[in-house]
Amino acid sequence: MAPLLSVRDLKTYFRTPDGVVHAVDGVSFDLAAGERLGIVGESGCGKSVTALSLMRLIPQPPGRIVGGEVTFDGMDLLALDEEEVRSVRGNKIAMIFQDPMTSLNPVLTIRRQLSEGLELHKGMSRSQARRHSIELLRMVGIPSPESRVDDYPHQFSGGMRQRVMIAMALSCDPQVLLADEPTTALDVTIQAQILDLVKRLCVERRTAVILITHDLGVLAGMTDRLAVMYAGRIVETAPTAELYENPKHPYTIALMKSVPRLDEERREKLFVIDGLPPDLIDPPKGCRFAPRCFAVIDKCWEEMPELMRVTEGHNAACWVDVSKGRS
Amino acid sequence: MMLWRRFASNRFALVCMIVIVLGLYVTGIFAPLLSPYVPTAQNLDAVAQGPSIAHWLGTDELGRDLLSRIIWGARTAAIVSIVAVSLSTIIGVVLGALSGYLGGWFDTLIMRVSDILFAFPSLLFVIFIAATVKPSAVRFVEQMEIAWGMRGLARSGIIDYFVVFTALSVIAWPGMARLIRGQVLSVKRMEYVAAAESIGASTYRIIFRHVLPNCLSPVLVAVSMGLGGAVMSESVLSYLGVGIQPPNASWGAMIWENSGEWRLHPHLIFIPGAVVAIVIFCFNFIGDGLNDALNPRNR
Amino acid sequence: MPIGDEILLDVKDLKMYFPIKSGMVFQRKVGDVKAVDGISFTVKKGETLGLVGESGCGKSTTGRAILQLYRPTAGQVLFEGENLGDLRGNKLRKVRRKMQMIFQDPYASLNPRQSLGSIIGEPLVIHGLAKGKDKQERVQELLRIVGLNPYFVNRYPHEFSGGQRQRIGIARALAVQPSFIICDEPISALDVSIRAQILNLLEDLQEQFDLTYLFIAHDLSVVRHISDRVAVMYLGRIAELADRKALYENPLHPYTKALLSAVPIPDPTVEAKRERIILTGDVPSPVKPPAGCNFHTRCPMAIPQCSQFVPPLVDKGGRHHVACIRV
Amino acid sequence: MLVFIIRRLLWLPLVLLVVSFITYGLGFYGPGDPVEILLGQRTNPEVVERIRHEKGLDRPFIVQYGDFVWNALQGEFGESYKYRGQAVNELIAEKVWVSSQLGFVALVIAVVLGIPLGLLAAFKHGTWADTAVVGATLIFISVPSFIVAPILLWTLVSSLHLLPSAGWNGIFDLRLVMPALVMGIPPVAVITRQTRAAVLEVVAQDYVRTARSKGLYERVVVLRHILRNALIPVFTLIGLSMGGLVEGAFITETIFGIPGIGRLGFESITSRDYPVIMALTLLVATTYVLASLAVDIGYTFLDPRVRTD
Repeated sequence: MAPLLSVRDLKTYFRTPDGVVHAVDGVSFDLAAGERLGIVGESGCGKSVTALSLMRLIPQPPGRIVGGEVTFDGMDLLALDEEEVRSVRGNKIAMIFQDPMTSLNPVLTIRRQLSEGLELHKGMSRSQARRHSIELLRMVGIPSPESRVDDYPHQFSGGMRQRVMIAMALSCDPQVLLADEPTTALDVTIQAQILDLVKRLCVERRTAVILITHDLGVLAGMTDRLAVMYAGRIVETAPTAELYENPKHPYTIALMKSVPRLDEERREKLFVIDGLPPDLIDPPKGCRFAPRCFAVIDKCWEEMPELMRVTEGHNAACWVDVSKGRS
Repeated sequence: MMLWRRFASNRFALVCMIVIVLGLYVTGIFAPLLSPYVPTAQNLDAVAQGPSIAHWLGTDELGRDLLSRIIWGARTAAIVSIVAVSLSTIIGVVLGALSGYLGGWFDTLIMRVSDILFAFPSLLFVIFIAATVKPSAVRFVEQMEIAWGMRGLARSGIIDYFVVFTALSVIAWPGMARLIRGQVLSVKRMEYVAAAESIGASTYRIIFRHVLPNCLSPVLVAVSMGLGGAVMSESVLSYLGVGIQPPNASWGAMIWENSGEWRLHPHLIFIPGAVVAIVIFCFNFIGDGLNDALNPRNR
Repeated sequence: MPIGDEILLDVKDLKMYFPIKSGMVFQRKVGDVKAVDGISFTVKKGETLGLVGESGCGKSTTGRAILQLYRPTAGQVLFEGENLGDLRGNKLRKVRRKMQMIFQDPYASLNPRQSLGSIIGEPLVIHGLAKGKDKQERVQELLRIVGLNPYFVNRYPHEFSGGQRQRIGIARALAVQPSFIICDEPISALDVSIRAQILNLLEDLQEQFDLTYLFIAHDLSVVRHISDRVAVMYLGRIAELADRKALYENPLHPYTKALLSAVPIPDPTVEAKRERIILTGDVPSPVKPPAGCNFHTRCPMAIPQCSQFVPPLVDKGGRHHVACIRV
Repeated sequence: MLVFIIRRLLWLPLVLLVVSFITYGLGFYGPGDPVEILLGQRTNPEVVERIRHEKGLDRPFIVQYGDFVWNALQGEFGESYKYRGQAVNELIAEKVWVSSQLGFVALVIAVVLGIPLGLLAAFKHGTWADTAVVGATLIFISVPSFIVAPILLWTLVSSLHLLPSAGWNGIFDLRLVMPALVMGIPPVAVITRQTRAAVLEVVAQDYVRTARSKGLYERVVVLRHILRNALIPVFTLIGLSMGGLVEGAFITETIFGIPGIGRLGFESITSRDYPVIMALTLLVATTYVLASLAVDIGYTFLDPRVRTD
């Protein structure tokens, strides 16, 4: 079954006064219809840039998509002209962002901002769009939507605004939802509400989801498959249970062990990854995690490892066969 | 300092800085040495001539050498700008910092006073001050002359300068006070101020080591713009005959005297005019340059 | 970690109200933000008390009120038996030497105009502990202790990463050899791998210098890892206070239960089996908190009496305190 | 909302009182005896004394000030010293109309040129167009109006003979063009710079990215999302630049000989014509306070965040 979305060797660079930053440097993955893929990594690893590149929302200048191919619905999104991309954006692929406080236009009513997508992509009239907007607000669990639809964003709490964002994204029934750190700015009880809502809606509507976050806990309960990103590249990808159970790449292993778990009595010391992420202006020749890796060998400095098969659907980009034990 | 490196990278702003420092302040200080003629010397057989070897920039309708008058005008502009801006900055910084840091009734008082001063049409008010403060200043100077026997003080025109300083700084300090107050309010909320408090720093130390140093960057921009503004206001005042009186040279007064000449001898207006414009342009450009250098966004 | 019985900090019914003023010329008070609404707890020497709760619950305000950075509206703060409320000027400054604070935002807690040497050296100067050569050595020693190269003494904060800045903040707090440190969300602004470094550092320092911590955070997994006892706060009051093991394995207060169930666990198999308590609605505003128990508007077990009077913090045995009449 | 307006309006009399007190005080304790100016230096002291008494100028300061305020409340501003026999009110009434026409045209020029230039510079950020506009506005700000005037006179009048050189008769006369330009140029620069800064700041906001992620046409993103937010600070600035226009009128009307309140103001000061000075100062202060009130009220319509909390 051909994947709904397949990304091949995506490269997005940013020109800065100090040089060209290789933010996304050859990222490839597939997304099946209705599948929930998680992308995890620390800040600066390029996970948000990847999502923005798919949506062609990279600000030019300073950014530019320099290479790669993104096939969706038989089209290469990177090759489409502005007009064609616009018919996909918000209509077939939608996106929600991290900070609900600044992601809504403060001077427009919620109705207006919800109806924009409906009127444009679905050709609805103003009154139709208004009725549909009220349904959308009810769908995402906003109390008394009829009266609140004409309110302004600053009259909603952070959690409520994120629900509006979700309603806005799902308004045109997209096939893919990109969620860039959707709950990082929210409190944990509100986060639970939002994650539960997103999961329920996307399962009901068979919407494929790419969930981007640094929080390994959130991904555990929300995703079918995971991709771990480090310094602009995917270093490991596997079904979620397999990745937590049997991580292969040293970075994934270290990441999993440096995070305290709620259900765990105090361990002696948290596992620490020393050093800092690499400078992406002229990335090192070999594996980019080599300087911080506990299992590094000479080959790691020479040659950048590609994703290699570990088991069915589980690939890792590492020369060393690091079993969980030997760390 | 890092700030200087980033400011200097903007070459054109550096050029403006050199023009100002050399063109205005250095010429101003060494005016007597630099000016070829005594600015007030009238040479009646060379009236309103264009630029010539004898008079590089020509002469005005009384035969006075234009170049010398401009050089002496630079002295006026230099003194007025420095004194007026430093006066308004000092008052503004002190009042602004206190009202920002202390808040409460003091803050409300300062803000309401500055509101009222803002409500005044500044030019009208400045002219009004100049017109009223001056005579009482003259009387005061005369008494001083009698008391201490300093002849000629009244005629030396220092009163004009004094009047212009007071007028300009009275309308300028509220702007500076508000700027500083805004800065102090935002810096006061930063965590490193709370950190300073938690390590036991005294209020004095917090204000002068932590709060003010981080408020001064926008002040630098305001000062440079203020200097330009002061030069412009001084020339306006002198133009309207209320500022620096002849025989002291002032660019504004020069333009006023020749204002009728735009048809016959345009150079009498355009040369001093161009000088004023260039000086103010340089100040504003330096202000812009400083603003970009300090602006965190493009750090 | 040997925890003695000697009580270092005793907070008695602490209240912190912030007046809301309005009016152009005459500032009239029109209401109060009840950030901290009467909390009491004690911290023993060498112990780490975790103070956890969602944003707006008043945990940071509590920390600052204890250090008298804000003058408490009511209640007492006894440090080593001395009531800090009575101290003014120099006397307060003397005591400040023993109590220090580590801040949340690494980018805002260091004065950008000060070099490292003066940031860390300043406390020594203020309390006259060292001058000249001796001060220089002490600063370099402190840099070494927090894992930074002493050579950085003349550098400025903007040249360092978030994690490194947090270490500078810690070195500054250690300069005056305090016995008690309030850590106000010290790691929430940091990346996952860097967090582990700072948490380990804090634990090592506690052993090395026999420190007592009040650890304020919103991340319950981190709090479980580092604290000996944990207090859960909701809307300015303590809902539950107990030993770490008791609170996490046998939570009594309905809010604590909901909070713990909302925190995602980085293990898909465990996540799949967990049954979530999803709280409805949003956190009420601290300006007009609900009457009686301030959680009753969202509490699944609320009964009419809950809104009549404020439930006291009662010891249910084994120093497991809870403020709920239904438990 | 109404309470907000009333509270601000209460503020107006207080400002006027203080402003008038300061001006009256400066005038009273200032130099030059108005009567002397009225009758010229040579008149003998007795005559001067008699007129001073007649006009009640020998009464203590407070009484005179109280008398002034009482009359002012009834719209009575006394008689001009300079234009003997003419009531200040009439004098000002006819001239206010001239100045407001000139001021309005200057404001229109400022807005019509300022905003598009600002938008051009912002949307072409980083290109030569942006640098050119910024450079030009910097020059506009730096050249004082009494230098711009001769430049325009020299080019438009003496070289190109396009426009008459001075005088005034109504808003549709070519004489208006030059003074309006001289008055309009400085605000153009200020509005351009503010528009550019506001747009650049809004373009970087998250909600613009959200708008684009919905697949909206770029012009919709610009009009509905960027401009709606960016023009709020610009509107505030336009309101406040009314004050600047009064100052511009001052010099421009004197240079071009336009019978407006600017020129009247200048003349009244040089000739110590206190009743006129007092009336003018109050008039300008009132327009300034009303302008900033209008801006605040307008603000609540433009920015919903202000209206509801």
